[in-house]
Amino acid sequence: MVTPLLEVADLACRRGGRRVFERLSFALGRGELLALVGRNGSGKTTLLRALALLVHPEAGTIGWQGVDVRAEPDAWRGRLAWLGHLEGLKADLTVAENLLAAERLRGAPQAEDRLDSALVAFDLSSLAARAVRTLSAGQRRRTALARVILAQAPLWLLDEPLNALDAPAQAAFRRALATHLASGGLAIAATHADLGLAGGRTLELGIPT
Amino acid sequence: MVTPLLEVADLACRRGGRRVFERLSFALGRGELLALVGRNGSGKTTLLRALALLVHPEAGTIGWQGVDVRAEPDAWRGRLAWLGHLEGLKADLTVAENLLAAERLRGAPQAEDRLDSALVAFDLSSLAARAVRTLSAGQRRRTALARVILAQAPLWLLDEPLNALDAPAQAAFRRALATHLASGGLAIAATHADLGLAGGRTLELGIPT
Amino acid sequence: MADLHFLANPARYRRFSQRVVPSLSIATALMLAVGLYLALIQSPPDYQQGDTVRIMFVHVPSAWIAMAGYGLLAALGASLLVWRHPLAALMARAAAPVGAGFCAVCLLTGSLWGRPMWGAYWVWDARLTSMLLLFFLYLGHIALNRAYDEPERGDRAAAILVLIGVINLPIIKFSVDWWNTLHQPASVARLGGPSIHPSILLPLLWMVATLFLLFVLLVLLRTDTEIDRRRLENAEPQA
Amino acid sequence: MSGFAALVARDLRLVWRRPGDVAVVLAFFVVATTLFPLGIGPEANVLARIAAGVLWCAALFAALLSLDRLFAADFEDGTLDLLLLAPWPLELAALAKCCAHWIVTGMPLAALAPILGVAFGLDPSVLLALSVTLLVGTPTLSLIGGLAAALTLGARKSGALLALLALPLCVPTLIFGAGAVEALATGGDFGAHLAVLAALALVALATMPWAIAAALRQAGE
Amino acid sequence: MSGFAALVARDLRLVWRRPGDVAVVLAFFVVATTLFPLGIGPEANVLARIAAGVLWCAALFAALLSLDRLFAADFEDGTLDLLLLAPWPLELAALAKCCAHWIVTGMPLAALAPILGVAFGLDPSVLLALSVTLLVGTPTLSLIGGLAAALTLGARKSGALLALLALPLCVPTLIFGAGAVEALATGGDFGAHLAVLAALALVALATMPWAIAAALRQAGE
Ligand code: HEM
Ligand SMILES: Nc1ncnc2c1ncn2[C@@H]1O[C@H](COP(=O)(O)OP(=O)(O)OP(=O)(O)O)[C@@H](O)[C@H]1O
Ligand SMILES: Nc1ncnc2c1ncn2[C@@H]1O[C@H](COP(=O)(O)OP(=O)(O)OP(=O)(O)O)[C@@H](O)[C@H]1O
Ligand SMILES: [Mg+2]
Ligand SMILES: [Mg+2]
Repeated sequence: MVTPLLEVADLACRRGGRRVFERLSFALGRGELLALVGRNGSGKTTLLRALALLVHPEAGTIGWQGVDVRAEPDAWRGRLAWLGHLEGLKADLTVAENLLAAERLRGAPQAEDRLDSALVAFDLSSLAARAVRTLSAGQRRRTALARVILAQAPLWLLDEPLNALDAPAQAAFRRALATHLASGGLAIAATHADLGLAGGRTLELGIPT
Repeated sequence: MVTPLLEVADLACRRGGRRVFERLSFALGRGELLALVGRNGSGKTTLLRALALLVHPEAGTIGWQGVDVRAEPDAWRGRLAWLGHLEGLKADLTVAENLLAAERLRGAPQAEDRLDSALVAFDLSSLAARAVRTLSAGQRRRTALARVILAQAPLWLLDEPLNALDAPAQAAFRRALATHLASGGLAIAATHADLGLAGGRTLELGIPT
Repeated sequence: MADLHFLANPARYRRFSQRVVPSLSIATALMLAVGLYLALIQSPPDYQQGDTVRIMFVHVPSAWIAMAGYGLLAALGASLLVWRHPLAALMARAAAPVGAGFCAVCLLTGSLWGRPMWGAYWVWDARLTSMLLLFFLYLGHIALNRAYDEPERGDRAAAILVLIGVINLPIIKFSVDWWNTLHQPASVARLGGPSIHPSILLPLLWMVATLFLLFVLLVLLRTDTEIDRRRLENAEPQA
Repeated sequence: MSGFAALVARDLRLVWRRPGDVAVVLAFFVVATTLFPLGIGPEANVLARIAAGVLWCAALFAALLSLDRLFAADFEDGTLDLLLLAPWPLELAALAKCCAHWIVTGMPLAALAPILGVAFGLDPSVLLALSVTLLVGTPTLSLIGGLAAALTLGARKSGALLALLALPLCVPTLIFGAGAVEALATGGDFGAHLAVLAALALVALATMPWAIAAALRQAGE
Repeated sequence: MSGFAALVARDLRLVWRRPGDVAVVLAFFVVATTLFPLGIGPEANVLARIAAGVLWCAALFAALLSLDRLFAADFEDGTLDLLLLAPWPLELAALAKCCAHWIVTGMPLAALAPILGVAFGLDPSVLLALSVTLLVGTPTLSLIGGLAAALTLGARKSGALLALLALPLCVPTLIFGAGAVEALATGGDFGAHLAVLAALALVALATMPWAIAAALRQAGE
């Protein structure tokens, strides 16, 4: 048993006056993957957003190495790589520009040298100079995934990462995720499909619809 | 062998100066389903948009009952039910308002009485009065699918209909599609997942990335 | 538009321009030399305006060419939308900045002339104002043309705009005339003035012809560049 | 035709859900016009002289301010596809959108203008005329602006571009709108100006829906 | 701090994608100011009188036209989440966005205004003053407008209402901006007006980033 890095205790969230979940607790250690499953509207996205401090939880704590993450929110955000339902890409910028701009926004100025390997991982090299506006749905999703790799963050928060990906891209994602976990990273992914990684844990969110 | 209603011959399309596909031909008869598969960027969305006359094809013809559909575009549009990558929902309107507005835009004023069954089909009854802004990703997708049923159109054009759906919703979609086909409807769906319907035909689009 | 039908194919256009451009350049250069001599040296200074009258030899042709240029854009836009002529789009892209340039020259020379004549660089005269609005229409066309990632879209959007613009141009001109006459009786020297003396008229007409040739030459050359550029952009990426 | 009504109704309902968007436009109109009396000082004759022009210019800007989202919102959430796929003429849909825009901007502006006119010391009889000219003239602005909005769909950075395209085309309406009010104040022929204004609106009504539909079709590609 | 620079750079790149895009803002400014003579009439003495008001009004309009999408675009495509997740203060991000906006609108406008002033028959000495007031005053417009843009993101009606309140906040800036130019032309105290303008800018600088950040956080919920 690995010692947990991330510890979530008794988390509760409301959206629009309705309680989405409560008394949610789990812990995650190095190299561990947590798959969030549950019906549409069961609160997977809400949980991810709460972990990223984008949604204010009603109750509960989120601890990293034993310290509440809200004590140092900026340091916490620096440890996250985020992929939401929306890709968060600027349609007018090219793929490469989008990736580099996102990295610089995270405060990491030297991303150029790492860019190539992130592009290669998702077979984006030939699209690097294309404006995102002209990409297909799956090509956009792959760009957003490349951004996640590029961030080199210990904790990945992914909302339906397999959406719109073709089979080779899904395989590429699995490889990237396995590498991340093997190097001691953590990942939490909401999904309706099978992530297809052995050894991952699963958290089923309850209250349906 | 059913006599084909929809006949596509030698279709070719370009996007942004690149040819996406050419010499594409297929025919579809009553009760038939065509699954479009292919890598990201292979032109599935482009083909669907060309069929809906949203993209101007470079060459080729689209015939319905032997007549080129571009001769009477309005009549042709009346035969289509569309689901794109984007849901096409107004965030500030409720689920019911969105569905009714879409139906009225199609020129069908009496949709209220059919609304309930469409909502029930995708388990949306309890969400009918919620603003779409407050829905989860899967709940939005289900609303867009309810719109497709409501349209009562002979030909469904669906772009990745299973995206973001949970297992019960995927089953609901399969039921709705089977009903549509059984009643003599046609459907063309781009997908990376398995549509899970026996007897459907598959068209693989070629040029990758 | 018969010429355009003939030239609708970029390759055929290319052969045509390669034949025409060299002789056209030489002709333009020669005519310009003669024109400058006529305008700057041979024609007499005006008894009222002195040597500043020589501004007219550039000013007036620029005004006419700018107006004709917008008409050309409209014709090109129509043939793009109706017949989908690929060359029309490229030529419109090439012609718009040239036309806008002549329009700017007219405005600049006019206001430089206005300073000595009226004591102000700019007055809100009807003709000045409608020329300024024409310049804005040009700017809108150019900006719209370049606002798209896919050049074909920019071409078609600009074509729709220019067709609406050309319907509006007479309406704008008419309303601006009306606007000025209502508000302001002629308090500054009206443009035009007394009928023009032949010693000025000849060089003026000569310069009109010369600058018109220059306009044509520039448009042809820029169309060539646009064809090259479009070919480069459309080149299928390898791999 | 029922599609037309449905589209107008849908757009009005959307505005109703977010009244702030319209309120901002009206607030801009008020702020822009009140700036002039504050800046110029209280000389009544100057103010009355420029009132019609200032109010018309501010109305023109206010109309444009709200226009850039006219089709952009539909474009971004995918509803434009549904419009393009509706089995009735896209020209009607274009007209319906402009119509809804006019109801939520042109009409309130016309209602608000006389109140602001008072601050400029306009005559009561002139106030009504001001309102009438705005009522007749703003549909043209909505239609021209609608074209500019449709043309800039899918283009980069469209706010200022849209205004650049629309403003020169709006000049005749502006001149005759402000001119009509002037004419009334100075004893000119108000009716003739109003007739031209109405003619301009008819020309716009007859041409713009086609141009807008063409622009929307190519944005959908 | 490097994140701040990166954000400014990204926004500038978005605007400078093609150099023409900034030119469009300027062209728009020119067109907008040109409309006032068309509405008001060509009399030189009246025009010189209202020049400062017209130019300031057009500047406000240019700022507003580009501002309402300042955060909305980031909100809709999901980049706002990335901003909220950046490991440095959101206040700085808000400031960076407003800063980028000012660089592409306020600065060019201030540079261009004197040239337009000539067309309105302004005195050369007044031209420089006009430019200075715009340079000092436009940051306030960018900041206040930024708050309005952030407030309208959320679905809450109170947000739209507050945005409505933000617009009148611009009024003092407009009054003192146009007033300063007036003062110089009529022999009033230009320095005092300018000092007030600068004070307004400082107040906005000290308060707005926090308000904007708060508004963005609640939009992200
Ligand atoms: C920025 C200022 C000016 C602009 C925009 C301008 C514009 C024009 C235009 C558009 C024309 C062609 C009119 C037509 O053929 O219908 C023209 C012609 C002419 N302009 Fe100007 N002008 C300006 C200043 C001046 C000044 C200061 C003078 C001298 C007093 C002048 C003298 C003339 C003359 C003599 C003609 C040709 C005669 C005619 O066609 O009526 N212009 N100008
Ligand atoms: N902004 C909001 N305002 C009010 N309610 C919301 C809001 N966002 C989400 N909800 C509601 O909160 C619940 C949880 O939503 P959430 O997006 O977390 O679900 P999810 O598990 O991610 O679903 P999906 O699988 O469809 O993505 C849903 O019932 C949803 O309707
Ligand atoms: N607006 C556009 N401008 C230029 N190129 C485009 C545009 N839209 C799509 N393309 C290109 O056309 C090709 C086909 O795109 P399309 O969206 O049809 O792919 P797809 O099969 O639907 O892919 P996905 O599975 O990712 O949805 C892609 O290579 C894409 O990059
Ligand atoms: Mg979700
Ligand atoms: Mg696709």
